[in-house]
Amino acid sequence: MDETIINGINTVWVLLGAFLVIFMQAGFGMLEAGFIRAKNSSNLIMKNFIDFCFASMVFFLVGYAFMFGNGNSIIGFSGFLLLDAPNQSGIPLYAFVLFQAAFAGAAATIVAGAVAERMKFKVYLIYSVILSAFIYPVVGHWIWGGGWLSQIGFTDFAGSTVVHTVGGSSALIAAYLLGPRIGKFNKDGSPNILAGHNIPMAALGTFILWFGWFGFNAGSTLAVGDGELISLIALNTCLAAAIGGITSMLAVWGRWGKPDLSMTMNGILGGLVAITAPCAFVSPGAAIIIGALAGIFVVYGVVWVEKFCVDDPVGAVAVHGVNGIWGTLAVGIFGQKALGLAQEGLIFGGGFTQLGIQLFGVLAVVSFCIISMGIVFKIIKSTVGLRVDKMEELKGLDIGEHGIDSYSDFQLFLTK
Amino acid sequence: MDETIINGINTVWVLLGAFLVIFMQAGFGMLEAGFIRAKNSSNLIMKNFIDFCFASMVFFLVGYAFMFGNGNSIIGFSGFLLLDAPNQSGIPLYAFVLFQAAFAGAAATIVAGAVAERMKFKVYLIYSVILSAFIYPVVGHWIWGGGWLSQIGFTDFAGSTVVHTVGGSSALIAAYLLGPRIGKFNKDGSPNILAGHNIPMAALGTFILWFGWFGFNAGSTLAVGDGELISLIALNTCLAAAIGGITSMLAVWGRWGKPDLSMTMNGILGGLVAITAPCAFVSPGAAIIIGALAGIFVVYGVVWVEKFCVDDPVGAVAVHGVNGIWGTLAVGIFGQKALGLAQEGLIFGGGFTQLGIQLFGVLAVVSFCIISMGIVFKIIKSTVGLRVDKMEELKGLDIGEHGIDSYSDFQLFLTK
Amino acid sequence: MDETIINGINTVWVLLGAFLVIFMQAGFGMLEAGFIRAKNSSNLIMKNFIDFCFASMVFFLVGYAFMFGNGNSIIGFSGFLLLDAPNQSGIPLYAFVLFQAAFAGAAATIVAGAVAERMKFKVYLIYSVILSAFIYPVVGHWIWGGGWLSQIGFTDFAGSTVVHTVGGSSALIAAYLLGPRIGKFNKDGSPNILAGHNIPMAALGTFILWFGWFGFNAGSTLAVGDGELISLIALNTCLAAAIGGITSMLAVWGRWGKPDLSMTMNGILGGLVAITAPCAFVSPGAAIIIGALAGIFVVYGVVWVEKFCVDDPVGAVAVHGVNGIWGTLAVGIFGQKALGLAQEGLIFGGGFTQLGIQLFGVLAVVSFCIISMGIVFKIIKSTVGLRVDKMEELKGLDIGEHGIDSYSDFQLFLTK
Amino acid sequence: MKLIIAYIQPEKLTDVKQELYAQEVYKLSVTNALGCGQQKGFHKFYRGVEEEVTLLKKVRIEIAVNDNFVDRTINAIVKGAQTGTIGDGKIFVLPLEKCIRIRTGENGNDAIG
Amino acid sequence: MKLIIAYIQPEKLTDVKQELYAQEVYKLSVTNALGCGQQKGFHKFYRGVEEEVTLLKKVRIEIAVNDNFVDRTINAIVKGAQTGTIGDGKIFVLPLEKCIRIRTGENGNDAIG
Amino acid sequence: MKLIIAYIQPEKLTDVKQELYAQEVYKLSVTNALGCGQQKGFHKFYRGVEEEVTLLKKVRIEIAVNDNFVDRTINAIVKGAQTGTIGDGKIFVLPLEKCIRIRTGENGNDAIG
Ligand SMILES: Nc1ncnc2c1ncn2[C@@H]1O[C@H](COP(=O)(O)OP(=O)(O)O)[C@@H](O)[C@H]1O
Ligand SMILES: Nc1ncnc2c1ncn2[C@@H]1O[C@H](COP(=O)(O)OP(=O)(O)O)[C@@H](O)[C@H]1O
Ligand SMILES: Nc1ncnc2c1ncn2[C@@H]1O[C@H](COP(=O)(O)OP(=O)(O)O)[C@@H](O)[C@H]1O
Repeated sequence: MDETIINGINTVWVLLGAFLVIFMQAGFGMLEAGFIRAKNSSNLIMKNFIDFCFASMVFFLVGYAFMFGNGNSIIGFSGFLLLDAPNQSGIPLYAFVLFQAAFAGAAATIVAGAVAERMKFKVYLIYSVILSAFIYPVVGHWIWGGGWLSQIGFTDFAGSTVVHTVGGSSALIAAYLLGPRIGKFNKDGSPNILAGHNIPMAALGTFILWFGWFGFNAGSTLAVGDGELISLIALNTCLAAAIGGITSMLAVWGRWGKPDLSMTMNGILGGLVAITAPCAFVSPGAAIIIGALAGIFVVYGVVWVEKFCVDDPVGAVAVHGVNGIWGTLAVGIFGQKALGLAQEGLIFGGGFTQLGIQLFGVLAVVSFCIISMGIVFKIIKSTVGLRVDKMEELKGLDIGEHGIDSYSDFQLFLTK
Repeated sequence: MDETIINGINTVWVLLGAFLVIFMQAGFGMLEAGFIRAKNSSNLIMKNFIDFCFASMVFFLVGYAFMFGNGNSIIGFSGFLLLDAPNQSGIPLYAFVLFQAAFAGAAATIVAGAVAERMKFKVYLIYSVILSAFIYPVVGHWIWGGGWLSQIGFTDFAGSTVVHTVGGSSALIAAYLLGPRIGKFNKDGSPNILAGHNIPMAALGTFILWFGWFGFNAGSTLAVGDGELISLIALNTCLAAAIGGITSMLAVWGRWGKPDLSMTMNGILGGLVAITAPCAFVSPGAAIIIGALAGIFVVYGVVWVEKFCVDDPVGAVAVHGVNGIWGTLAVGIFGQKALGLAQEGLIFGGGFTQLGIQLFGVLAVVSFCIISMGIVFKIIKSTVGLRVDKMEELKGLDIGEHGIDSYSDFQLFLTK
Repeated sequence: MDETIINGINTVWVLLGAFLVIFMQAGFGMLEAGFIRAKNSSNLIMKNFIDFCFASMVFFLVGYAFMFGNGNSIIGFSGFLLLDAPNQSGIPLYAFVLFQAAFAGAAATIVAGAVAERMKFKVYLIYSVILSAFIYPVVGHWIWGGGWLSQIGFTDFAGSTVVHTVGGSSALIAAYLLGPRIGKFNKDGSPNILAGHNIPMAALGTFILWFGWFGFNAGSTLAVGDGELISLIALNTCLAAAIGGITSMLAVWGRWGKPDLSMTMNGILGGLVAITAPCAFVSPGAAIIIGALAGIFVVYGVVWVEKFCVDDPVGAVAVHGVNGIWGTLAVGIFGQKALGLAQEGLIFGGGFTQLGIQLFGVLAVVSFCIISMGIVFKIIKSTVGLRVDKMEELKGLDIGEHGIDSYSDFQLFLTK
Repeated sequence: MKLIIAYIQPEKLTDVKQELYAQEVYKLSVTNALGCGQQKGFHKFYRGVEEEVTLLKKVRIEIAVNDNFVDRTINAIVKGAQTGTIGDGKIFVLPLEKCIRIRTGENGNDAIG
Repeated sequence: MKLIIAYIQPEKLTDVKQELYAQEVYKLSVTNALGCGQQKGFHKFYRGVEEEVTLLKKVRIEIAVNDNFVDRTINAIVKGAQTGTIGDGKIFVLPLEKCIRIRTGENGNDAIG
Repeated sequence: MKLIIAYIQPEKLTDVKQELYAQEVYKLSVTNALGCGQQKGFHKFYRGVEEEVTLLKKVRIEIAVNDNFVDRTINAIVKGAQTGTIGDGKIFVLPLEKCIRIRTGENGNDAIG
């Protein structure tokens, strides 16, 4: 009887987590749409819906098999369509699949913001299917499916690397190959403001992401136990987000004289990304330090990306890429054996072992994503073409790709 | 002790479901308001709030008694105000009432979209109280309260018929009797575009509905058990939604040359409606087929409704009516005895028995709703009148009915 | 084993509650931003984010220690940074801290709406840190931390006093000292309309708050038990909200001839605030009466506040202040011994004892907040200054304080 | 050449455009406007406060025409916009000295059409 | 007849309307505008980028009047809109050849009011 | 004095402003407009219905200038807005009788700049 009850509770917990992570799609959609111009916002949201639709389909069909199937240390290869799919999660297969499919969708959708306002919709479909059917599950297999990175002791509790670094580095290469939006950079390389059209909507997205992230991190335990671990994770998640918002606000305030709301929201998200890998292995105090630095990294990350004339309208690279890496490394710095990590982190006297593994692992993942997605985009570029034409970009992708404006009754004033 | 714990868990699960279903009101509100013109959006949301306010009040006062009270096979008749109310749900009465009241609210609110932009607010109040106090509980009694449909083996797990077909067919008759919005159809019967004013808001609504639907379907087990069944339901729900979005996008893309976001969202919702009845009785593979067809039905349903010059601004008939019926039938086609259905479905060799019962039952419900709501609306029409006057319709119901614009600081450009 | 399981379930429940309460920040943000003018909406949301960021940080650092630490009957004084923090909640410390920090954030954010559109951002930061680090925890200590009010039998189940009256009375003194927005009152003291710029967004906020309130109230049990109590609380919460919406709509309709959506939403929230204290001690019937009166109090409260030329753009004083008091008193009127209250309420023959204690307690809290926050604001006023300058107020605080418009692509028409 | 400015009821824009097309006037520019005139305003209600609104939603049309087109343009606008109720709007005719087509630099009567 | 166009600060619209009413000028049309002149712009900040904004929010008023109303109309606008600080705005007066009331087809001086 | 009205493509506003500045024309007013001319419209699709859109987004510029500035202003606008494709826009020149600076009450040629 007890076992049934425990299975029941654990399933409730993971399903709650899955629902929350799926709801994060709304968060990504609102955040990213709010940060771009009105004329492209339906296009962004369409991508958002459809990448999750495809992600959950292909994860069911093949992704789970690549990620958690029996295979070698590079890739899994059993359990397609979930037929005889292995399941070591301790919870019902279908609950686990749903939870994992939600993660795959999150990784795919991160890129949407970075390529916003100029990528062809068709291209987005192709790339996003490839990412969620193949790239993400392969990296997932390495780290969570018993693959080579997990074998050398690489640890990523809830996905700073698996989800966010994958998303963030794919976003970087995509934005780079795609080129900046018309009008983003002047001839001398200095950036212009292409302001987000609906900051309150972006704010709502950020709140939804914060809310959903509790499911993302605390759900990743896959078990409730006596409640201690999930409590720690939930508190760490909240504190890292909160301090990330504070430090990013202060950084932007100090540097440019005004507390920028959009950066503050990015800082909150940066804190959340950074705490994702270490959330189970660190104390609340460490979570605060991790989040505080994340908030600062976001601000400078955003500026730094623009230095290279890479145009990332929503800050996906800084939030998910930079802080995905930072969070992964933080495991090796602040992680504690007492909390279940294999080695003590750097500041607890464990030396550089874990940190080295973390660094090596995350670099491997970054390289894999940049190379494989780079090849994918290069092929698409020389066949279908990546960008909509100039006229369409000026008029907006909502009309161009989908036939209708996002805000039909409103007078928009669009001079760029 | 074990029993207390199990009761506790089950209550947590059903309450979580109830919270999510109540939150779906926000989804309906945002979706429907986003799909209509700015000048009527507060009116729509007001209906949305107030129908749920009334639904939960009247369900508490009389609806529960009609639905779950002891009575005959047509209607229940004990437990008014929940005094000595019978409760066979296995969970605390109050949790069950809240969950069911949330369902009643959903049924009522479905109609709001179909009658948007022209129905008098007072009329909406009257109709919605009648629907949630009487029509819905009666149908509910037939199917879930031990009434005649349940006695002949009609099966609707989470409400494709009870909630969505009731809502959808009431929407149809209401929209028909009300007549189209000014400017919707040309003299030759061809439709014009009266575009939704805030597609991102509608998208948010769709995401919220998707999120809430997990509570709607998986909560309907009323028990957690070992977690297997709720996992199956949750996964089925997600897959049907995802594929519904994909097929509707493809259908609209193929037919009109552009992937329309509003139709894609309707397709997702169509998939959700269709999987609602069969979610517990079918495999994920079947859920995909059910959702895939639902997505296509939505697209053609929307066009088909307009063929008759019935003006349904948000597609409520196609989404909830057509796919409520489809989902109900799907139980008889794809249902499995192994998953607890009384008979095998058609494709599992059970023949047409279950399918026949399903068809009969859903037609009975459609007829009941169309006739009873038809009478209600006819009476209102010849007394209070259904529509606002032409000037008010042109100026917008926000000002006309409630005294204030939805978007006071924005320049709107309203030429229709 | 059983105990582990029960701890696990209880933790799941409280964490779910905490997530929902944290999500309420989004509700407050959308509601308040929607009720003010477009030119100040990012400023409001920024306050919303940052007060919660600070609230969770300072609650972790010192607030918990003041509130639940060992100390005297006025203030706690152990467990700073949660080091050796006492925990009598029966659930893991970190879960309890998160839940309580979310409450502290709610109290702080209530004020944001009342001081909207004119208070300096810096001032808001200072005040909000003081409120969540000190004022709120002290009151919390009195009532929930074993302090003097709890010793005399004052009872506030989920925070009508601790959260809402604290927030509402701080809002009152803040709005009073700050003075009205330019253009709000004519020379003769009669008010003008400064209409909310995005009522659908405010509606979304209200729905989110309603959703989150289930966590607020039902989560406050800190335990699931056999599910009966949490079911009662959830149903009471829903009914009070629903009837609050109905009565406020009717009141405003009867008085001014149109059913005002913004007042209806305030009525729903008023119902929620009022049921917060008594939710566990009253029957659903009583919840309906409490909510019904709350809806009416909100309408007259809003008008009454304006009589004194106090400008509260979102109705925070009427919703949280007036109904926080009303809810607190309602415990003494409708509370039942059978449901765990120390004394029967007035209508159950318990006489005026409990009611008297409630009245005394809530007045003590109001006085404490008004005096202490009054001093805080007075000091700030005479040093930093409370208000932005006139030009900035006219142009909007979004540009003035944060550097960017909320709705860059939209044509706004701002003549006041 | 003349510049014709007309204020009409927003919902009449489609009709006016059709009448103009029927008269072979294909070029026009439109802006969103608010107008106040004989037409009665209405009352707003919000949170217990009532206010009169006198500026009503209008659409402003601007058409540059050659002199021989002035009358048919005016007639077309009147035909499309007239309902006979207060608030139908006004037409103003201004002298236009020059007209240049940006694309070609063309000037005068040719540039107008 | 003249057509008077005025650009004013948005927050002055109510005052200007009141002054016009006091002078018995009841009819006017308003559009949303942006203006750039001597008034200094301001700086926007967004995600680490700074930009100067020179187009500021203004309100554009258009009033058709008979010749004998020109001066009082101008004076009323000046009275309502003047603060003495840069950015107060401009008034332009154009010759108006014709004025037609759409509702009645009335023409000329009668149609204006 | 003349009042110059120009309709241009929205994305050309920045260029036009730059050219005007280069010609020392610093003052101008801008409104949002929709225009219909030779430029082909496009098709909207929504929920299975297709519709032609003929009113396209334009920006309307209004500049009051002294007579000796008319040509350079026109040239600057043409230079900034011309792409050679249909839809580039039009410039209209109207006689301007009076110009008043609200701030100072100044009148005529001085008030314009
Ligand atoms: N003298 C005027 N100057 C500017 N605009 C005017 C003038 N007269 C009328 N209008 C515009 O025409 C609209 C309709 O005028 P109104 O007096 O309400 O109706 P009618 O012309 O039918 O009597 C007004 O709302 C305003 O926009
Ligand atoms: N020559 C002009 N042409 C068009 N609009 C003008 C002209 N001069 C001024 N304006 C309008 O008047 C507004 C105020 O002018 P500005 O030069 O800033 O102030 P002031 O007139 O007090 O010196 C401008 O923002 C612009 O909209
Ligand atoms: N006669 C006219 N009256 C008013 N506006 C006009 C007129 N002709 C052109 N316009 C404006 O100029 C814009 C461009 O004109 P269009 O005919 O499309 O291009 P082109 O001038 O290059 O042939 C139109 O969209 C409209 O706003």
